Amino acid sequence: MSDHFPALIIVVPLLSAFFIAAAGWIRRTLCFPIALFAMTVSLYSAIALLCEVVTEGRVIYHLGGWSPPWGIAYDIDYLNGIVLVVVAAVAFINLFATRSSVALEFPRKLGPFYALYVLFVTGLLGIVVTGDAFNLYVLLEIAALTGYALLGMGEGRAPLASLNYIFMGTIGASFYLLGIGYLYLATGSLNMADIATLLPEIYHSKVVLLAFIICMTGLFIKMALFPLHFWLPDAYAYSPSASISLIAPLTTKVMVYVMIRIALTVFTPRFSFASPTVSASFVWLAAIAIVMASIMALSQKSVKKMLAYIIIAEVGYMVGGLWLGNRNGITGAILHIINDAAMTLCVFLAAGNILFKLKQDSFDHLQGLFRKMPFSMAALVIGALSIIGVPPTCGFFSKWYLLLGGIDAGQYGFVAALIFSSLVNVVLFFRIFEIGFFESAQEHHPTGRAPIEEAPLEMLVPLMVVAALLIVLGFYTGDIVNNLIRFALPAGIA
Amino acid sequence: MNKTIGLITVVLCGVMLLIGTADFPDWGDPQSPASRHVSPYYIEKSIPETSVPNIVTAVLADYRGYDTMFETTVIFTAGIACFFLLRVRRKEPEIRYYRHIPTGITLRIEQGAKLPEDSKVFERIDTLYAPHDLIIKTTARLIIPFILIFALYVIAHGHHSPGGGFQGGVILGAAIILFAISYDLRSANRKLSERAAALLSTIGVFIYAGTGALCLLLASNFLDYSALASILGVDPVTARSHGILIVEIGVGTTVMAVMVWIYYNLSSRGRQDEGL
Amino acid sequence: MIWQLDFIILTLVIISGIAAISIKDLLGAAVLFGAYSFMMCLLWSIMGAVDVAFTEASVGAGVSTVLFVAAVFRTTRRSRD
Amino acid sequence: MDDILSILISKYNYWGYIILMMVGLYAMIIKKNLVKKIIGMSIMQTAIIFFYVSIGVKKNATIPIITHGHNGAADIVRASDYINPLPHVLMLTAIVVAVATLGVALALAIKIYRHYDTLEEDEIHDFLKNQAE
Repeated sequence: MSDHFPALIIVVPLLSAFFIAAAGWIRRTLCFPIALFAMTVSLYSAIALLCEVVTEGRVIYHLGGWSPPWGIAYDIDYLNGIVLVVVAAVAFINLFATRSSVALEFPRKLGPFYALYVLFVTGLLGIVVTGDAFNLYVLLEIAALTGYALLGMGEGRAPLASLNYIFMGTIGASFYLLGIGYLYLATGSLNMADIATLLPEIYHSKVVLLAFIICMTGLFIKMALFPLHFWLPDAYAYSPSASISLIAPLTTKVMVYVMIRIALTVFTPRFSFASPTVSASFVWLAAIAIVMASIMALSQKSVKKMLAYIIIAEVGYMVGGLWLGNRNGITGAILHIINDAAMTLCVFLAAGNILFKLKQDSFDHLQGLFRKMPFSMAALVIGALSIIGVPPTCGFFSKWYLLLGGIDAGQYGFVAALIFSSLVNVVLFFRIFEIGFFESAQEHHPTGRAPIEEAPLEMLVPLMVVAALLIVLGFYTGDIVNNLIRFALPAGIA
Repeated sequence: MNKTIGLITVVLCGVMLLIGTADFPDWGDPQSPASRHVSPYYIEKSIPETSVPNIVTAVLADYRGYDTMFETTVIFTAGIACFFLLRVRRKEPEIRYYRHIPTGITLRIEQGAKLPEDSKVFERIDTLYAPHDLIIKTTARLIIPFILIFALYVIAHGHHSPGGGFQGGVILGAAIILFAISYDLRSANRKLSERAAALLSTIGVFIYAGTGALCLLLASNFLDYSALASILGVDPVTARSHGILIVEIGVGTTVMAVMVWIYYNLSSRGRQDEGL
Repeated sequence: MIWQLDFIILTLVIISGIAAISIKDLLGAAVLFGAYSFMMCLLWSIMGAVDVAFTEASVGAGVSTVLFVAAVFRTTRRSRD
Repeated sequence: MDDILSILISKYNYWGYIILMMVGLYAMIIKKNLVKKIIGMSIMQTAIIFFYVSIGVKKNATIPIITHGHNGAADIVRASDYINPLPHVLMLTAIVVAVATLGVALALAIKIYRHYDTLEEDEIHDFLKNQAE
């Protein structure tokens, strides 16, 4: 069975999603255990797969027994292996952490919720694992559709925000599909590795250049890079907290992975970084994104919306890191995928705990929270320190690599943007801490009901695990970079 | 202001795409890369390898069957998403009225009282009750059986002619939607309840993924239908052909059920009482 | 395949597409969208993509239109642009 | 004159797809009515499908269904006789994705209407502004 880990990682969650959907109509209490089983198996196979990649090198799995380029193949190297483990681990931890809030928010719709949850994770895992450009589009749409539904279930403005997300997401996915169409027109193939071998002969063609531009535009919309970001803050801020802590850490990060994959594997560094002006303009775009998103985060008055703008700034980090085009920059970008997934999960889970007890997250209502919810707030502090980039936490190290990459490439604008955003993050989070720590506490719940207390244990334990993980990841950064990320970089990068 | 920016974006996109067409191969050129590299293999090998004359079906359900599995999953996801977003449950009203059709007597049923059996003798009447039009009702009754047969033909004959699980499933679903439009949502709900539609959509997509998983259990790769040869008792090539038929049936079931399910939810705003 | 015929249908497709987004009545827009899909399906069957044309005829011109009509019926026909 | 005509014949399909794509994008970006935006989204997706189908066209070739069935397996099937089937396969999937997105989008539109009693985006924004005050 060990040969089939690549298939298991997708098939088990997929089949489980069907069982969950059926269980929602028959026996609702079964939904959570089945989802748990699915996430456990995919996490286990993801780790096993990464080990296999480390010991034996690239893993290729032919679906349907057809060899590529005629059939669809999975193609797993270090880069996918790492992202797979990240996705599976976040989904696994989040499943525990959100159990109570799911039961609270969707008591009658547990079946559909968990089915969508598992399908969303399946879609993301599929995006990461596949080696076929068109297959990636189909899975992109699965992840997107489930995302629309999960985000659209919130109160008030959520459906409108989610509909705007549908429009932008569809434009993004359609552009990606169009780009793949241009590549197919030029090469006649859909398999990523095959396209990469066919492309060098026709690098001069306008079709290839256009394919590159269209693909990147589509992915920039999907990952919410600054001028194309406007769907994200509303969609994330009004969503139910049970779904946001799954979607926020994963969606943008997986899209960044797709960008890295398209830029490095399909087009190869020789094409992507051929023109210094193009790379430099992407880096500048990223720098502007970081600065603008940080400034906009300053003007927000609720925790979730502020975090949404921080996510947009973080996307700028990773895009900039990739287009620096040197070893340190790309290492930083890949390391930041791991770290950012972990720290976004941490802060959103903490925000979810606050919302679970407080029912709202505007800054005015956070007074005295450190005394009332010491553990959740402690986790928020660790997450915040990591986002700011304070040393033993992991956020520092990826930022360090990005800074080194920026200096190597001579992109001082990007370096300045990184430092600026760290300073803004300090201001952002210390404002929350100030309100939470120093301002006098209200004795009762704002609406006058039960006094606020710490979130239930089953929400706290996963949060604590994630917070600890932030520090552990920081300590093991050297190992991760030297044993995994070093091999994920393609040859020929300075 | 916004309008100008939007217009400029749109025109820029158009101009960019237009410039790209200069390097396109001529339209319909048999020597273009798209027609030379991968596709000739499908055209030449689909009969010897899968014994399916319709190349599109062969590629769809076998060579790229993994895509199609997720295509079915997309549809399934859409069904669940519509349900998840829209469905609201309302309590049954306190007082309900039923008419006994042969005598025309109206019965008033109060909360907790025993309902008349769900038979043809009684008819529920309430404010949502919509009288059916005789002409439309009769026409629909005449047409629907033919549509259903055609849909089954499309699913079953996908190997040899255009069509297959997806198209057939949509036509099946359209037949039930036609029934729901010409009668009303409640009558359609009696023929295919929401719960049945939901379970059928799950079953269909499970048939597809389960066939793939069965191949996995038979020590082949996922979705490698030739592994089914030992179960079906035929040679591997015919097994592929049969495997395609099995998954097409799965696709058809899911698509039919989901189309009906989405229609139920959209046309009644998720209340499942009053249709179009 | 006859390119003149192809060209005429393509023009019709574009016209019905533009009409669908510019008409003020949403029910009319839904029906015009159905017409657009059907013209598109004709175009594809001329190009030899019979399976795609079949799917578009049943999905685009059939079920999509029904879903649009259902949604418009359950919301409003009014549109200001 | 003949040159222009031949360029026209060899490229007009691609121009057609660009026009449709622009129509769809225009509706999605500029129109305020949500159902109009959804129609624009569908038009844009169809435009891309149209582009893919255009890639698959081959002159002097027939539809991709092999005519001689099982018993004629000995006959040689020449790739140049049949239209490229791969884009068709991809586009079947894309049509399905389009209708799935359409369903979810319409469901959200109905949910919005249930909440705000309008489908015009600017009216919803006015409503929200009034509510905030």
